Amino acid sequence: MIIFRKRGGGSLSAKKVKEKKGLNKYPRTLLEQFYRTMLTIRSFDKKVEEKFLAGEIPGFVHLYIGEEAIAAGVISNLSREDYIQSTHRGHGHTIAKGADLKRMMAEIFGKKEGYCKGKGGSMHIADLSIGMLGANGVVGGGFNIATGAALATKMQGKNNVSVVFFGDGASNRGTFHEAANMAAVWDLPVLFVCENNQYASTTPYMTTTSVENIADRAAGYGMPGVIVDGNDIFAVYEESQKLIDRARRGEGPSLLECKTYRVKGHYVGDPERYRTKEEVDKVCESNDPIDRFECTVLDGKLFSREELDAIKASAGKEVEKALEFARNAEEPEISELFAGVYA
Amino acid sequence: MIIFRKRGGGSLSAKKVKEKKGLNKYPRTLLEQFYRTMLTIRSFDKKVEEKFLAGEIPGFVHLYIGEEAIAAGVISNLSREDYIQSTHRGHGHTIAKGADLKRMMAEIFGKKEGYCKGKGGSMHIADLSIGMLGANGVVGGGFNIATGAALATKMQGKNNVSVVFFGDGASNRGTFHEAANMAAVWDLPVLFVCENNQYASTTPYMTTTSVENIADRAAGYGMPGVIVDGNDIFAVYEESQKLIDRARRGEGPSLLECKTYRVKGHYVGDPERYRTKEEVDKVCESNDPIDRFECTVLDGKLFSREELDAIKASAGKEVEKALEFARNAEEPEISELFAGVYA
Amino acid sequence: MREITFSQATLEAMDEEMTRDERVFVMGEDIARQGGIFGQFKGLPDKFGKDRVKDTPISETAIVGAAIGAALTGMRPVADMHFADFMGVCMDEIFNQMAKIHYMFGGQRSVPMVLRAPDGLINQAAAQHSQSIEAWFMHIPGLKVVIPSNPADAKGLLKSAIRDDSPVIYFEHKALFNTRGAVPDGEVLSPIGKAKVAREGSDVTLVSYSHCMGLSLKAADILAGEDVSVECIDLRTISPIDKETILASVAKTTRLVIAHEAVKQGGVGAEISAIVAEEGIDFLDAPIVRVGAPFTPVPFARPLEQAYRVTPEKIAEAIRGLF
Amino acid sequence: MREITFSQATLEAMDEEMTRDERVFVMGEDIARQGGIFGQFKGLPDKFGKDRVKDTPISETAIVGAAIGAALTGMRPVADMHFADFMGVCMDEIFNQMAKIHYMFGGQRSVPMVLRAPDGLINQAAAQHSQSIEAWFMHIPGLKVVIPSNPADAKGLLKSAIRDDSPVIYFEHKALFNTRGAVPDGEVLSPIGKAKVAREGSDVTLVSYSHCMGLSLKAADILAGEDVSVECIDLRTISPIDKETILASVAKTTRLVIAHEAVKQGGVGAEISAIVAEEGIDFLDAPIVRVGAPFTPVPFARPLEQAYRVTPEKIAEAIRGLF
Ligand SMILES: Cc1ncc(C[n+]2csc(CCOP(=O)(O)OP(=O)(O)O)c2C)c(N)n1
Ligand SMILES: Cc1ncc(C[n+]2csc(CCOP(=O)(O)OP(=O)(O)O)c2C)c(N)n1
Ligand SMILES: [Mg+2]
Ligand SMILES: [Mg+2]
Repeated sequence: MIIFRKRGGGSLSAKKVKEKKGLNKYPRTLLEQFYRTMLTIRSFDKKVEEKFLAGEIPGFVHLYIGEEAIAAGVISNLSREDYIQSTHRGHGHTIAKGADLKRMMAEIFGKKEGYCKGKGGSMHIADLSIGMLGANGVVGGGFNIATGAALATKMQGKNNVSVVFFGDGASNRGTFHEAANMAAVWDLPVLFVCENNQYASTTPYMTTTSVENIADRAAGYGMPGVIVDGNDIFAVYEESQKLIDRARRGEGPSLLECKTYRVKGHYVGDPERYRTKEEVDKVCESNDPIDRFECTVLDGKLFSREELDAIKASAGKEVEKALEFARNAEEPEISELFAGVYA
Repeated sequence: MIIFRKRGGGSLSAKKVKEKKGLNKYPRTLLEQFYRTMLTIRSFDKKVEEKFLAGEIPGFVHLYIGEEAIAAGVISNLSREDYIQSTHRGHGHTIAKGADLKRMMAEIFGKKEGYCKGKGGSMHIADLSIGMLGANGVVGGGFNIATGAALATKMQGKNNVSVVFFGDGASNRGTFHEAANMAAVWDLPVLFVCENNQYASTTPYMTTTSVENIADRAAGYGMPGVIVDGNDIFAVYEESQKLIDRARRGEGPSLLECKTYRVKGHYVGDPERYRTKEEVDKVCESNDPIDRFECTVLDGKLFSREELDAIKASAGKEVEKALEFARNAEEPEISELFAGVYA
Repeated sequence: MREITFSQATLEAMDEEMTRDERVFVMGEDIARQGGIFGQFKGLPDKFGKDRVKDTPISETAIVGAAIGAALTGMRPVADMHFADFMGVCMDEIFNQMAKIHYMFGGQRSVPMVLRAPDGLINQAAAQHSQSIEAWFMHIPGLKVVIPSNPADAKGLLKSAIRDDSPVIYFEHKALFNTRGAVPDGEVLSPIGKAKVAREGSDVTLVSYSHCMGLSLKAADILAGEDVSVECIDLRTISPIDKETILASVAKTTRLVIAHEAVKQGGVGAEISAIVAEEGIDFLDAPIVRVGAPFTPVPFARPLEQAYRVTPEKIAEAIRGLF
Repeated sequence: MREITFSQATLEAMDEEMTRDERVFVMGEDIARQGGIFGQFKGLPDKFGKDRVKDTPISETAIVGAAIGAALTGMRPVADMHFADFMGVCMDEIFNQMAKIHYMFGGQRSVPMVLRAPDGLINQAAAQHSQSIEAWFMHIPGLKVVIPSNPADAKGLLKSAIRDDSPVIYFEHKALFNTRGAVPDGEVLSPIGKAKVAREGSDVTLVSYSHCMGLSLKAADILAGEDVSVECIDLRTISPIDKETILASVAKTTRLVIAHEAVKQGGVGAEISAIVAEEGIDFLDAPIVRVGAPFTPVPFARPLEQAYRVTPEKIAEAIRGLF
């Protein structure tokens, strides 16, 4: 088990808290964005879980709950023209990139108004119009796609970046190696973001991975490898910002390893026989990224409880609306089955 | 271009030379083996080149000329029960492991008496009876096979090792990553030997590879990575011995990068438009592994010129015999085409 | 006879073969700690130890490559592919190494290993988790490819595959794992390379395999009510193919339909059809009809997936068209 | 008309398309410094710069994956596979990503890219460097698969492939690169999805493609001397298949033979045969015969490779058997 940084205690003065965390440099709108994004992801995935368990959602669904600080922190550094490449656990990245919750939920429900007209489902949501290159049902299937987007960016003379999210498990795929080497040797603007949530499905990270930190692998490609507390959105934001800026300056790719923990089962419905409830509970209680954010901004007196609650309520409402939309949306017509095999 | 170690000059006394190179610890039989193996490889591949150019040998042929110290040095540490996994450039490894020159040459000629009954050719020679698991036409195709042999060894309670040779180019295949991680996480007795001959076919190493040294990648798997002058058989022998012994003790895999240079074209017939003749000549003149061995043992007065010449002559004679055998051998019958699809 | 699930049948096969031969071991992703996605490895780690039931990294080239290396050096590995959809990751290992080593090295050493590949449609799993790609492997010399449709053959073919000295790919349909069927007590060995007449009939031959076999039997039931007597053949092995059984049946019935879940174009059905068009065309009183999926990736939404699927009704309809 | 080699024809296609559209670029192993193994990229780096003609690491998943990513974001990549034999390495990228993205994402974005794959027998290159694996790709919805037999179509199909918005696999037979043929000056665009009647005849339809097409034409010559009139169809595209041209020809000739270099079992020939057995069986006066390689890996030794090969004589012999 990794040791997470302790969250700032309530004993410091608000001024001290702000200084310690360097909060002064954060515009209020950005802090609000952090919070709103994390909460939207959280309530979206809670709703998805609920509706999956109620039998309304089919297929395979993987929740991002507990890892919100990573997507929200990293993607806050990106513009619409930057690219992200996601995974099977993709709702969080997609929401953070600014996707429409209604079309996401409709897709998860398999409806015609969904992002993929109901043909993709949870594991295949994409929104090319906002640079979201797609979730991916193949673990490690996205590394090289991200590299290619960065290559295009470079050839087109733009200064956008391409961020690829991947799990600890995915780091053992050969595609990681090939993409990292190519990105490095061609100095491509790629940020490899490892969400090390300690598990690949049933398998604890250290039983399948030959290094302590995935970030230690970066040196083998001549790129920087940075480790960050993935449940501290401030740390994630700041470290990823440095690496993204570096990429934009044409200095090539880098790897950011975010240490986190998968508090939910691998997929909704996972019997989780491979770990104890105590192990999970400990993290939930002490290290929730949203709790930690709340403590920090409350301690720093940047937001009041009421203000936070209002944001929370509004995020929840958006998710409710998305759910309503998805439920009421129509199923695709059968003719859609045959459409779109070729462009 | 890498800088090779200079060879010992003739100005030192024989005693000094022996001390400096640590030659005292080498039994004469081992030195003779070094020399004989390197020479056999050299004259075998020269003969193959000659006969290929004369139109007697078909297919694709890749020569090991100039890299003999690696196969000879590493494999001198192995027993018949240890495994090696080779590449498309496999004659050197195969000879060093003790294969029958006649059956090798016959295979290269496509004859019935060849190792593979003429069905494999140069790129597919194997001798399972001596632990030679096969050349491989797929670059990077052998990493995982070697890992599997090491796994078997471990499960069978033996203390054998599995050595996989691979090129600088092959180091960028995803299979390297997957094999290295698996070998390391399971502590398998594998030695990864990179023959960094500066080129992958037409492509200079540094234009496709994101690190200075392949050995730098070892740390990403938590394994030792050692660099050695691949044209110095003493250095190769000693460094590989340490890593092989380590593997035998159950301490897991490691990576040895041997810096060398491909003095011949990628394959026989390569027009070599991607480099200058001067570049090649410089290495041939100053850094030939056989020349360097000769200088050292002559300087150290361990062998006389006449003794060396006698060994050379006898190696040459073996190759001549192999050639005669191959030429006179029969072609396979057509029925052989259909045999052996299933075991 | 006792009835057990398909999943239990495979588990018994593993258990018996691992007990019989200590060179047999199994590796794959997520098989040891939770017993496999379909419970198909449950209890094996406790009985045989984590050394013989190995959880691997997510490294399909390493799983298959290492199995090849171990098979070459005295072991008899079973490698689990998690989902058949991921076989593309290790396709080079499968077709350039595993399939060819025995032949290419002149028969020096065999590669006795089994690749287990759960395939097919289940649960709206969508484009990357629902595929049936068995046809690729029938086009690769050196591989044997088996594909059981029921618990008895699931057990019998897995046991035979483990004992075979050639590499065998064992497709097991995800939707079959929970189905039940009669399995004899004791040693069950189904022959590799032999199809089975699953139901005798006289008017038309219906060739199928895997999950689609059950649908074919249902189609035969439907048609029995319409006075069409369908002879159902369960291929069981798709490479090498058992031509004799198929040709003998068509000689009797004079009509042939082939049904499988995979997309029709370039599927196993094409080969069966071509064999009969080449060696038994004179038996035929009707066109040879194939029923398979349309030429699209597998869609997610329920109505689309439903429309994509082969059903007993679609098979029955194809057969009706022959009369 | 001027005659150029197949290799030059592909070079002209690249040159013209790269000139026409600056989004087109090409990457692969060993293509820039020496112009490709078959000279098929010679001069392009000088004309278009190393940025648009990129030498890559030996990383097939990166080559294809990066091409997909670039295609999704506004480029039109051509990726070179060196030898088709290495497509197993990036099979996952090909079938799970490249082929499916357009459909699976609901048509949001296309993946306009071309995979160039030199395939087939040449020079006793043995089991891992001689393969014809096109049949796998006709079983993958979402891909177009073209496979020219002569310089004119080599140019025309490559240009059409580069302009197509769907991913296209372009198989180019290694033994064809040095062959010469007439190629019109100026713009040459061969339609994807259209077969061509390469020689008219009345007694039997002979369907082929790629290198085997030339052998088929030779077989037709041989048979012309025996008063058998062979209609030769060059498929050119194997997915989507041009059924109409084949069925129309069989309707006229009443006999069908299919010849390809790939192993017969599970090959493209099976699909062609099955289409006709399904939709045109009444046209037939004889069995449908397929000529292909035996079910073995490609052997190295000359006499074995020779025996393995499809030849004009073998094709002619198969046709004689129909009368
Ligand atoms: C190539 C491939 N192999 C196996 C799987 C099955 N699978 C899906 S998710 C998963 C675990 C992924 O773990 P990790 O990369 O750590 O991501 P996490 O689920 O923890 O976010 C596995 C093995 C797959 N989808 N693709
Ligand atoms: C997977 C794969 N990709 C490409 C090739 C073509 N190829 C054969 S040898 C070679 C270069 C290999 O370079 P390296 O690994 O450095 O070995 P060297 O030839 O220098 O010994 C290439 C690209 C291949 N055989 N296999
Ligand atoms: Mg994980
Ligand atoms: Mg090299």
